[in-house]
Amino acid sequence: MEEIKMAEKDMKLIVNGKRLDGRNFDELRKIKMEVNVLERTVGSAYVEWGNNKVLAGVHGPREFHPKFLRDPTKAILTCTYNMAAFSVEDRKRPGPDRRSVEISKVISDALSSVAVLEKYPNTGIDVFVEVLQADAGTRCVSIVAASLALANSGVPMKDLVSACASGKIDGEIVVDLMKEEDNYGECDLPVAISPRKGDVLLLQMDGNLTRDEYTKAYNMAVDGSKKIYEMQKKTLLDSMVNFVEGEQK
Amino acid sequence: MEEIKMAEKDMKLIVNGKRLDGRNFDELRKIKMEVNVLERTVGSAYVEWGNNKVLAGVHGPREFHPKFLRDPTKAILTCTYNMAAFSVEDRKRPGPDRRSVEISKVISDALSSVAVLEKYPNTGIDVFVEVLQADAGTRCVSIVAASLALANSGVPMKDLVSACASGKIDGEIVVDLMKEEDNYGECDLPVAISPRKGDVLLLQMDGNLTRDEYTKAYNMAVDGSKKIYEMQKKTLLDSMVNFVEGEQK
Amino acid sequence: MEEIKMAEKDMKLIVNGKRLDGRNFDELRKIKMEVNVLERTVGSAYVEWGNNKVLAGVHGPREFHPKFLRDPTKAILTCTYNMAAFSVEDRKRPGPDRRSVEISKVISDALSSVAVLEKYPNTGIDVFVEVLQADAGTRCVSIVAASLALANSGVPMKDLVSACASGKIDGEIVVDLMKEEDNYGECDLPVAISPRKGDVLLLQMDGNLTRDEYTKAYNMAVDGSKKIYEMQKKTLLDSMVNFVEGEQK
Amino acid sequence: MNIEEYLRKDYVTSLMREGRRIDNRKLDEFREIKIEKGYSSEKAPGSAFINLGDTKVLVGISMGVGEPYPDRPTSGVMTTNVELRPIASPLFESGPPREKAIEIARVVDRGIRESGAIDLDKLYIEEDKVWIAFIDVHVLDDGGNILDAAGIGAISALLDTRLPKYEDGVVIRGEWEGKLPITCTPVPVTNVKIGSNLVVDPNLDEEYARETQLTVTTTDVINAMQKSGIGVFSSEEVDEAIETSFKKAKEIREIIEG
Amino acid sequence: MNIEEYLRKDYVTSLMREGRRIDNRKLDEFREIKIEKGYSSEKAPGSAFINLGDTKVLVGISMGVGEPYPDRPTSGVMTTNVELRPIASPLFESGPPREKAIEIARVVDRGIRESGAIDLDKLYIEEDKVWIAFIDVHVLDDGGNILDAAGIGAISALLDTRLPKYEDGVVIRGEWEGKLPITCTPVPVTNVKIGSNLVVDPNLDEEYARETQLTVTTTDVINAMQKSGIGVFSSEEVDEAIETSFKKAKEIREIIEG
Amino acid sequence: MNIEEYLRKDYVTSLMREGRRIDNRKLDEFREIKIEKGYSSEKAPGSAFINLGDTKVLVGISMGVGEPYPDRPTSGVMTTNVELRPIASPLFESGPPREKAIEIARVVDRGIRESGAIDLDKLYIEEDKVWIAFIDVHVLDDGGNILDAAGIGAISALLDTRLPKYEDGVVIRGEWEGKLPITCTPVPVTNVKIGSNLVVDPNLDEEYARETQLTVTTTDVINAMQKSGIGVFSSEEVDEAIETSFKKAKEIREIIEG
Repeated sequence: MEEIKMAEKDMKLIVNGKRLDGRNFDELRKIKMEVNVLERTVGSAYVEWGNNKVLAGVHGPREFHPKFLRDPTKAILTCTYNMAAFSVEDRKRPGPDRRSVEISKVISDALSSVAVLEKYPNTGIDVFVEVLQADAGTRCVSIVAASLALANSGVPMKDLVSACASGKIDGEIVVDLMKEEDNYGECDLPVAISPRKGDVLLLQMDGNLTRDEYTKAYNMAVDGSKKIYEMQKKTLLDSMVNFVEGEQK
Repeated sequence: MEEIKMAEKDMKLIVNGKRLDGRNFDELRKIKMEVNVLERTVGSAYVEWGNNKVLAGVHGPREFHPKFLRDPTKAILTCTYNMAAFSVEDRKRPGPDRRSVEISKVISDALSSVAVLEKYPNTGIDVFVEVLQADAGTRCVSIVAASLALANSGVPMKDLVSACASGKIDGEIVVDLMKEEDNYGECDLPVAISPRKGDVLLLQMDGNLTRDEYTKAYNMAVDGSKKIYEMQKKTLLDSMVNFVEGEQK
Repeated sequence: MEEIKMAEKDMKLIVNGKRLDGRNFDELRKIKMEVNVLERTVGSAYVEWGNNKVLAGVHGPREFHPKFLRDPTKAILTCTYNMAAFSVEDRKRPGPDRRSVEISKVISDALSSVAVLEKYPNTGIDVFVEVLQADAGTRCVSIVAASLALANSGVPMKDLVSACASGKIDGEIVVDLMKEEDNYGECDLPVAISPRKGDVLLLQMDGNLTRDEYTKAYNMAVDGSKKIYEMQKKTLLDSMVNFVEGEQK
Repeated sequence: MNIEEYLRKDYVTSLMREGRRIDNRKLDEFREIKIEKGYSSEKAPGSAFINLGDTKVLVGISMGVGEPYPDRPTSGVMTTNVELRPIASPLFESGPPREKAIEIARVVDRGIRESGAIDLDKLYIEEDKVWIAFIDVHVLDDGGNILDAAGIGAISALLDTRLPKYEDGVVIRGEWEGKLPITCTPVPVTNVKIGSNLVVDPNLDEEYARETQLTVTTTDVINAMQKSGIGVFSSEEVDEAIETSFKKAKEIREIIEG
Repeated sequence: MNIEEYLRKDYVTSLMREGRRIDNRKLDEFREIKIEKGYSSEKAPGSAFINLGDTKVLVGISMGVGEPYPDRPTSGVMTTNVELRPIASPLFESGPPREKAIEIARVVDRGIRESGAIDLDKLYIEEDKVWIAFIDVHVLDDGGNILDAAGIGAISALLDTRLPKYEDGVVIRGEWEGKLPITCTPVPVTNVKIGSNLVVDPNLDEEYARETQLTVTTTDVINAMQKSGIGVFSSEEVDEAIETSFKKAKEIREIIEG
Repeated sequence: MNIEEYLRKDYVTSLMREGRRIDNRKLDEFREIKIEKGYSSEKAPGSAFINLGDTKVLVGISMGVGEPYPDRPTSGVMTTNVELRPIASPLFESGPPREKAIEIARVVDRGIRESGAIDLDKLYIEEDKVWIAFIDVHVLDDGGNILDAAGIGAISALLDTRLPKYEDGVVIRGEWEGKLPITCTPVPVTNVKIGSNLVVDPNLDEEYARETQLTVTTTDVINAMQKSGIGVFSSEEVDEAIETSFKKAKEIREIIEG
């Protein structure tokens, strides 16, 4: 259990057409991105998204162990998602639990769908995601950070991975749920896409949505992802500019 | 603890010369056997024995890992005995406990004593036993199922393994204890033999038996095993007939 | 938690200038040493020190696993410190805990500093310490026993390792704390030295000591270690004499 | 992937280019579903043995008494565990649940939990005591699509489940209070992509040829979705999968409830 | 098995053909048994250090307070753990108890439990509180036949055990209520088959040559039996092993109790 | 050690012979220390992000309610855990805390515990209920000397920590009773020996060249010491390290408290 939910089931999540934190239905929380933030990784990124704080870093391509599981046709990309004990209000015991195993898998799957792994046969590429503060939507924040770190590492990618969740609260479809909305809402739909082609790389849902609500929510998540994509591109571009400027100094 | 035992210590287990389920002292519970019941194993068997339901299957001979533990003179046969969480009234936590480790070992030992392992040096033969419903005597049911599955897999065997338990209830020696008899009885003596030569392959006992009671109980268990042997032979024969008939169709 | 400490915080540890067991401030507990006490090790030792009883034994030099961690320039010496479940008043769960992992490491470090490991490249030397009864100061007793066992095994050593703790009780600096002194005292300072050169091989401290108290306590621990060194030498010498005498019989 | 697996995959893919499946099923056709409820009824309050083609899964329900979650003090608790037993495939290893088992368990769990299939509010006993429903999925023969088999088995076993009697702080084994209150029948349908086609209920050969997959669990609404595995869908493909999943779930629901 | 082990095995087997043992013992002769009760008496309520030939085992008893089993609310609890410490043999690895350690622990446990050696009914304290006797077997030097050494050590340590004082919900360490109530002295005797002979108390060389083994634990009746290892016995051999076990157990019991 | 590491080590050592460090610091000079208290303040009662040169460590404090130790029924409890996250170095592996992480955690813990930095007596709530302070050190980028970074981070985070409100047996999340009572500021200083010199705050290159190291944690007295690693100190070197540690701790304490 990530956090204890309070027993107030009839909490109103929409008041006067606005969400609890004053956002419109299609409005994202505040987002800050940065790459190249760690010294010991070949690529790294830091993303603040609402109250979420997530760090991602890449080691590799490097020797894959155990030997007999190596793939002679491509690198094996493994993402490890980890929450700091103090990232949630009720301390999380250190170490992987079932939830983090699942999130690690779906992020690994999404990144592996766009990275050109064929370039590095027999190796392993390890992407580490550290959730330093969690406030709903960590899997989308994590995949965005991981994708930035991977791009920053120089591993060639067919496309970036952008992600955003939508959901249903008080019967309305909204984008990018924060903690209270996630706890008391009726549905969560995280989506990750390769923004240039529009392919779906990650799609999960739990709650309840009619066929029509799904379409609306899906489109809202994709629209959110596209906004994220613009920020990701700018972040990577800025880092290159800084890099060039830094070199000239 | 496999199951919570009720606190009725003075429960009568023999009434008017009959056991609680109406059986005579030397009478086995109802037994049903079948082989070739799974698609992904090289040999398999299913045994219902009273309220026990046990499935056994064999993978291998196949590469043995880790390499440095391989035996260049023969295959290593490993049996893994496992109880489904819901096979007993009080849910059993999934995963091996000390009891199942011990039972796995004694079944491995018994099967290894009759299988011609020298034919497959450097390999491993894995026998899996799944207890789907448990009602006393599972180690005998398991060894009977495992032996059928191994025969069904085509691994050559010097003999089958037949098994049956006897025990003492209300001071009387009886064969094939069911749950209540096992819980409130004074002794349990599971025996596995190679029925043609009469060799003892498995022998365990706990409770209390005088020297004479032991002899009586041992003989009863061997007699039970011999009945089981007849059923095992018939089961294997029927499967071959079916196989031939099936081929002709 | 090694043992439950009683709630008597104002227990007097020094009465009439003497410690609870009648010792002077600079007096060690009774000590008994023996080597060559086990048959399956290449070297072994047994040390009784106050109420502590500790057995040490050495296997190796032998193949080191896993292969990729071998050191082609020297042997890897690993000490494993283990307390028997019944060695303390409140039963300790079997298996390594964080405390024993740390003690294993500091003993490994100390022994590795004097053993001529370069003589055995690619191998492992395993030193096992079994605490059979514990009564404060087990890390010093263990290192003394481990050093004797290593010497007994024939692995060449630049020097022995001698060890002794000092500490502060009722404001006074004393040597070799026993259980009550350790529980209610203000400080514990275990020291291990290579006695011929006087080098510090192990030094840990917890509690509180001023700069001057530290110097006094350190010197007391070194003096204790030197007494231990004399006993260690005598023990090894006696064992050689016995060995020669035994051969002549 | 060894050479045999590669050839199978190749064969499945080339057939699929002509719109054909290796066992001649239609693209949206399931294999035969056989459900034996009460398989372990002598010990387990609820159970169901599922044959989905030659995939075999046994699901058992255990009912225990424990503490509620602090945030829902009057609601029962459910938990789902999947064991990919090594007997089921030479490719499964012994040991603790791994990535794949955990993912299947969590997808099955979400379908049941989010649809409110178990009326957890009716599982309150007394202060700090509620019923815990343990859903244990035991995979015995992996002929492909174990996720759907597990999901079908779980809700079938729940529909079979009796609530034990509870008196004076003790569970009375073998005596029953009534049925476990079940409100609806969520059904997961897994759609796999092979070339440019989507098919349901892949057999083992089709799983080798699978590019990626999407599971959609529905009642009268969507309750859970999970894209799984490397590979991509277009949003049109996702829409198609949702349509198919609603349709097939309806058919399967009749088998489960029937 | 390396070449040295093979040669030892061969030598033991060929000697045995002439009815001789490598250390000249009679077939039913144990090595010298030395028992030091109270070895860890400063900390442990009961203990015994066993030398069986050059096999060394230390057994310690800890007494804790805990809950009874629900089905026996007024009986104490016992539990047996065996640690094959790596110091005891270059062949033992570090780590959690393995197959062999578990089997030994369970056979030792059954002998004590089934004979009723510990009068568990006298270990009741108050509602939901009973004494738990932890039997911890620490194997320190494996010169063969550690099972019998463990079993002899366990009952010796139990006979040495004092029951701690318990007042106002607290165990008073270092003060004692009396002795742990022990009713009888079960003794395991392990019979190994080498060629056509049965011998007791195998040393390490004989264990290499062993075909299979049978342990019989007796008081005035048989309380536990365990055939262990690959290989077979005839029923006559089993009978012989039982006879021998009764006889040797009687002799050993005198040493333990004496 | 690969060839690159060997060359670095060699370079560091040869510079040191001239009394120089690879980054031109004085022997007793720390790298720049940046402390951001309250980094995770939206969720954690206390936290601090530490940059020690390019070493990065985040420490978070969680406050839970639990049982006191039986021997100190009216005192709160503290516990320290260090996670060497694999993101921090290609040399760290995933998995449970290992030798190195445990040693660091225990040295950090001892400094805080033995100095009485947390006034545990003020963390009593009611019978059998006390506050537990969990100190979780998350190592994110290992540029050398993570022990000192962890220790500085731990006490900084404790100084940042608020005590949650506790009413009617429930912790009120997001409401605070006041600050966690902290009495002093223990600071660990790690001295490493390279050739015949002692230096503080080694960077990664200097750690390759390190012969052995001594950590001294001080307040106005010495509270903890730990020699770590193969290699030896003379007693004079130990004395020098203690002097240096007192001096540097004083400077660092001002940064922490400032």
